[in-house]
Amino acid sequence: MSLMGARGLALSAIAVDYGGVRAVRELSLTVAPGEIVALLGANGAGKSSLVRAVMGLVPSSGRIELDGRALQSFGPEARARRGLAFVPEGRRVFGDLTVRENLEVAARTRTAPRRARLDRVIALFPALEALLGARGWTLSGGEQQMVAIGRALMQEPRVLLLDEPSLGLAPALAAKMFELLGVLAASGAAVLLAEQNVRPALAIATHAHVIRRGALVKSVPAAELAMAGDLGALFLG
Amino acid sequence: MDAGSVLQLGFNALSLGCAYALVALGFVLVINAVGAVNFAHGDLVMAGGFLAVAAAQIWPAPGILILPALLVIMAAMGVVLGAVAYLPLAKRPPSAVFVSTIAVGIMLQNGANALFGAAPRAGPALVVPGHWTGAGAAFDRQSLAVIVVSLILAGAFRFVLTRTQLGRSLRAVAADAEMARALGIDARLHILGAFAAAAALAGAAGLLLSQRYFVTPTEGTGLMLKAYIAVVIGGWGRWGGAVLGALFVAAFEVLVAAWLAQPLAEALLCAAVLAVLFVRPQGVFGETHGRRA
Amino acid sequence: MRNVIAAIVLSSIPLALASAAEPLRLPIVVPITGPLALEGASQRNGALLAIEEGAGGLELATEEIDTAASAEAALTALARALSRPNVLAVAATIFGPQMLAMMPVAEQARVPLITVSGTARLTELGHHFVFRFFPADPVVKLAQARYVVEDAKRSRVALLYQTTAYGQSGRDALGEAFRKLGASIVHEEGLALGVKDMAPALAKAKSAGADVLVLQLHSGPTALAVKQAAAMKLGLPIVAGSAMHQPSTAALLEPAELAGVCAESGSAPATGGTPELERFAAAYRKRFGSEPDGFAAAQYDGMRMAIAALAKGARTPDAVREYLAGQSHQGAAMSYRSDGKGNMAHDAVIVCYDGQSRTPRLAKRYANPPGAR
Amino acid sequence: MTARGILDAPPALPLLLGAVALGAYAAFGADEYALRVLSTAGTFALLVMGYQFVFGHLGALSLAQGAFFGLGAYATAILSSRYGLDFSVSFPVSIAVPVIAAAIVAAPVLRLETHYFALATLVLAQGALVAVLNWETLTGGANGLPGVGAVRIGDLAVARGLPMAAFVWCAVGLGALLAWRLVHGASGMAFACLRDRPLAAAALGLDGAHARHGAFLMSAAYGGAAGALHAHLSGVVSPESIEFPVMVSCLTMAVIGGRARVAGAIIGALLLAHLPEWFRGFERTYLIAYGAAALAAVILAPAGLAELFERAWDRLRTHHPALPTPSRPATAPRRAATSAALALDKASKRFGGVVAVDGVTLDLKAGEILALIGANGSGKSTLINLATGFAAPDGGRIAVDGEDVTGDPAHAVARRGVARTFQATDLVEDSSALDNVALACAARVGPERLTNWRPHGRGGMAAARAEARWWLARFGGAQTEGQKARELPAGARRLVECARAAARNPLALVLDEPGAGLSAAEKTALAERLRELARDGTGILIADHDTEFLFAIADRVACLDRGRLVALGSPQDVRTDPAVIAAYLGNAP
Repeated sequence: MSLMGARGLALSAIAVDYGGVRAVRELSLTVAPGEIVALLGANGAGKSSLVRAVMGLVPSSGRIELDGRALQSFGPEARARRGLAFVPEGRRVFGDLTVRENLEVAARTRTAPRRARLDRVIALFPALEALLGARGWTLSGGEQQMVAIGRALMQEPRVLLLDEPSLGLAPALAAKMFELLGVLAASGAAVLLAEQNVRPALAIATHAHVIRRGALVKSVPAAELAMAGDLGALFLG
Repeated sequence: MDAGSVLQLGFNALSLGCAYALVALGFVLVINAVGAVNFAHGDLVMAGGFLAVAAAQIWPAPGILILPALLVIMAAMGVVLGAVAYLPLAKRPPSAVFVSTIAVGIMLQNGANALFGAAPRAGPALVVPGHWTGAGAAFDRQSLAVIVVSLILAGAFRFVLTRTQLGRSLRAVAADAEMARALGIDARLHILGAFAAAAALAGAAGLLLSQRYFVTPTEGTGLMLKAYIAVVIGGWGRWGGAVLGALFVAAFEVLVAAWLAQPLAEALLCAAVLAVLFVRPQGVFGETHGRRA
Repeated sequence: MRNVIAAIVLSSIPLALASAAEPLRLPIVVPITGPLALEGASQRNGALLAIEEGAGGLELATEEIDTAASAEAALTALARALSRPNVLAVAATIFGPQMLAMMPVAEQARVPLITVSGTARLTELGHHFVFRFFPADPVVKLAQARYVVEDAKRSRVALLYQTTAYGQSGRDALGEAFRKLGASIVHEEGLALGVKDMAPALAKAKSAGADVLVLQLHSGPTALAVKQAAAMKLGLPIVAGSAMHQPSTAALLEPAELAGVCAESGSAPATGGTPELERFAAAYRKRFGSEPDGFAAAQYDGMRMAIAALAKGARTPDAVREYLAGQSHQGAAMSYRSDGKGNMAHDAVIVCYDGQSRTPRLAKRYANPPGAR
Repeated sequence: MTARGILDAPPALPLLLGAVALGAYAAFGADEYALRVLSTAGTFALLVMGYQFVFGHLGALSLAQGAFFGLGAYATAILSSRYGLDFSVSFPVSIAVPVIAAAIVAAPVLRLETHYFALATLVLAQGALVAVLNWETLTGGANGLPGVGAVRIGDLAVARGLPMAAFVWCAVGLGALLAWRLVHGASGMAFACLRDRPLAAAALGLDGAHARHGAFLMSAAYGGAAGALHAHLSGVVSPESIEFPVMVSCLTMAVIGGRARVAGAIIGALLLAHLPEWFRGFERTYLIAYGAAALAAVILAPAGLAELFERAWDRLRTHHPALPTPSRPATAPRRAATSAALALDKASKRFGGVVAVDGVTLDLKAGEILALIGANGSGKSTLINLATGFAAPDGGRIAVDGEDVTGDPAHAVARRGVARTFQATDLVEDSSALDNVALACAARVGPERLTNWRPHGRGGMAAARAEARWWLARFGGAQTEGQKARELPAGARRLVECARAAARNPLALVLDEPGAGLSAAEKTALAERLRELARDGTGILIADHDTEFLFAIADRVACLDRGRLVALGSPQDVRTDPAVIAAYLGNAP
């Protein structure tokens, strides 16, 4: 399969091994700019491993391309500089840094654009404005999630990778977060969303891939999956 | 003892404590960056002192003018230290780094002995000698300069850490190196940067201490122990705590020694540290959140 | 790892070759690293100079072996020295506890130790192979105390000593001397080697009403105390221990800060005084590019006396011992003769700084002071 | 023992060869100087062996070992030079003094962790130094105490040189034998588990605080013994014997030789005592070379030279020792006296403002399989931690077999008959799969025995291994039993952990995501094993994301949503419960 020239993120035959066990088995998918692709599946299915492999945080085989350029030989810092941003499971906000610093540290750019980006993030998450001086570890789970997403946005990424972003969020907050992802995609970012909170994810996604035991079991337009009656069966068996 | 003497001693303690604070800041910087104790840190202070002595021989200028060059040379030493004694052992338990830095400390100490000899040496005066008197005490210009330079360096250190992208990146690497890499930060480079900055601070402290208190090849271990105590009292990994801890150690060394007797002050410092550990194991000022063991 | 093995192989080669030729060996077993390296380096230089001057065509050999800081390391160093053939005498450490450890071993091997250690006890334990060429603590400390009481006319003493072997031994001898002379010690305080600020101790000395400050500190701390006393305008005369007479100590201070400071020593080669001493000082400066101190001179004299024994035909350590125990020797610093216990030096000097230069003048010589034996 | 038998005992042959080589060198190749260095190395070997108990086996960075050494040295010096006492008196006292000192400070100091523990021990050591320097009437102050004679036992005096070297190394040999007997076999496994996997150790009923206490005292005893020999070797004991450099040497030797191997202590001490001597040829710069060599050693062999040699030896040996024949456990499975093996009554736990578990009442009946489901973050793991003593509830009670265990530490709860696995498998990575399970077999009968610092025979471990093979085979891990845990794939690790928990014959078995990483076939086999265990009377509480797997084996299913129990009933009922589906699929926006 030739991926050359494809815009956005293209993964081809990605496999992740942990000491002989395949967490991800030869998985291929693409995320075009402006698209939200949902990666669904129970915990342990391999969603997280795939997202981490794309970011370069776990070793993998296969091809990872961004706008047709291969990324797999780069370390995570180089991938980040080429336009990938990552919202990890558990948020991993820097506890010792203030909210402002958590955001600013992600913008590897000059001061003036950094300030502009910060303003844009605040505009998206007005709640953060009052918290700018607070240390990361004092934040609640929802606030941390806003910081983690805001931090990724500070990179002005071309591809946004999210690992369980709704985890531990109150429903109203999760809904807002999903809504925001839609706005981001509309502005041209390619979004790959690993999520076990199925319904809201499907509500905003363009495409959905269901993973079980590291392999794709279903790849369909999101709307199609959302209509399917056997949604519960996919997870509860 | 009259009020003048007490004022005098307080001034001395402040000056000494400020220099110790620079030592402790460098020590805590490496702890935060890599989660391991740098046993060679005291020897870096000593090396800074001898470098100042050597520099003053080549170019007999006030210490304040030598300081910038010294900071650069010491930073380079820090990079070498990090590359040799830390990076190969980055994935090992911290005890391996203890031993590798102990080995580097032995080399520094004996290198200084071979190059400069065992005699104590006096570093260059920071500023033109002299002092002001008032309220029954003599305020030595050197000591004042030590306080001012320490405050400037500690302030610059704080500014870099909190107000610059470099400092934020450094702290991000210290808190979660993997996440920092995912943000595009080169973690290895920043770790080496932390070693460089720590060595530069140590070197500055060495210069400040060398004029008033002289420098000998064997004094590194004692300084390292003082920094260790300061950092634990202040709360492992806390910048501000390290500074306060250093002032506390100096206060014991000067004020309690004046009140009682020097050996008793030393024993009491031990007792005070133990009391702090038992009553508040996270240090007087608490520990930073999310430290790495 | 390979380097380590290579180093082992390389370092064992000289060992193997050494047995081929048999020069007369005078190893130097002194601390050249660690906290006593300053004094040890003086010893080494003095001994080296003596050995390099030779013995009229005799082939002499030496080796520097570091005793570092502990008794254990000193014993290992001595064992290494004694593992070579033809060792006739050993230039031995200034550090008292190391000497105490080495003496029984030297006694067993029947090799004389030539030292400049002041620790009184060395020559009181009935060992026959220890020869001390620096006046023992009871001699120099008595001189120091007499100078305080008789010349400076002071009677209220503040005594600061280091909590090291040097400091505590000297404090004991000083305490006894002052008691004998009828002076009272109004303040006494031990200071650890790492202490940076002397102001607390000085302030207490002053508030205790002392009229003289007596120091028994190592080089750096002595300079610190003198410097801070000057800065505080303490206004007390200072009579310091031998560390103050070392040129490297004076080098740490401005001449003005040294005004009114005196120190004891066995000799003060930098000051000179006798042609022999000046000749030694000139040779030392030429060889090492630095100023000699009394330890260097004493160690030099000790080694010269041993070499004199060799020149007179001594070829066994026992013969050298007999010469050291029985003969007298005119050295650079003074003339030496054993008191029967191995104490060779009986003169002490007091030098004082005038505030103009870093070279002190000779203030007083106590030749064979009574009560020393 | 046959030649083959000697080869089978891994360390025996190289150690024997090493001892013979050392003896031959001492007797024929060494002069007085070499014998001195050898003797010094011997005292340090003892010191490091002691240090390994606390630093190596339990992973606590003590900086007091140098002080123990100094205390032992001073005790010997005072007794033998002041009072002329015999070695048979001074030696035991020299061991007792540091042990008593350690016992006094142990209670507060051992509560501290990592660098706080390190600093506390360092400060205590500094305090001891200050005392030694200033209590001159007892210690002679900085001048120390001279005149410590040769070792004298009755009329027998041990002369300098070869006799003393032989004496020191006999002590090293005895110390090594004792250390080996204390930390080999099941106890060694227990210490490794306490050090590397403290949570797993607590789940096995091992008491970490007790073990650390014993290790601290043992390290003091060895330190005192080493100090006593040092005093006799030096003849003088001065403050240098208690100063920080002793500690630094000890730490360096332990890291370079190997932290937890008796041979490592000996290799480290021999190497670092000889290194400076080899470089003496460099004269004034020899210690720079020494520092460089030490740096090279720690970089090239960061796990220690002993392990490097051990690996080389393993590669040389072509055949591997035969494993014991599997044997069924002799003990019958435990039976709960009451109907509820494990019971939670209105248990709650909050973290900061978040209620992780909110008033959950749940019984695990003997012989039942109870499945726990819920989305990520719903409180499953916290509930499991409450049930097993790994977290104390803020409200409510926890009971095991009718007995209240609320607030008890995890190891105490485990000893009551609760076993568990962990979401992230928690195995001792450097031990084989078999030994991981064998530890559980050995810990089943009296876990306190493993950490009481008494020598144990070989038999215990052999029987434990035999039984462990049976358990491991039962859980489908027969072919991986010889592999180190860290080499195992994720699925195999799960099975080893399940086998380890089951091998404790618990009343209640609590499994946290045992199915993650298993293939379908493996899961089927696991389900079969769990049913067997339940038939034997064990109550099983199991949480997993694979609901298919759970619904197939569970008698009852409990569903958590944001800390609350939202459903409890038969698999059929729960599967169709709207609250459950809502919890799983997320609330529609």
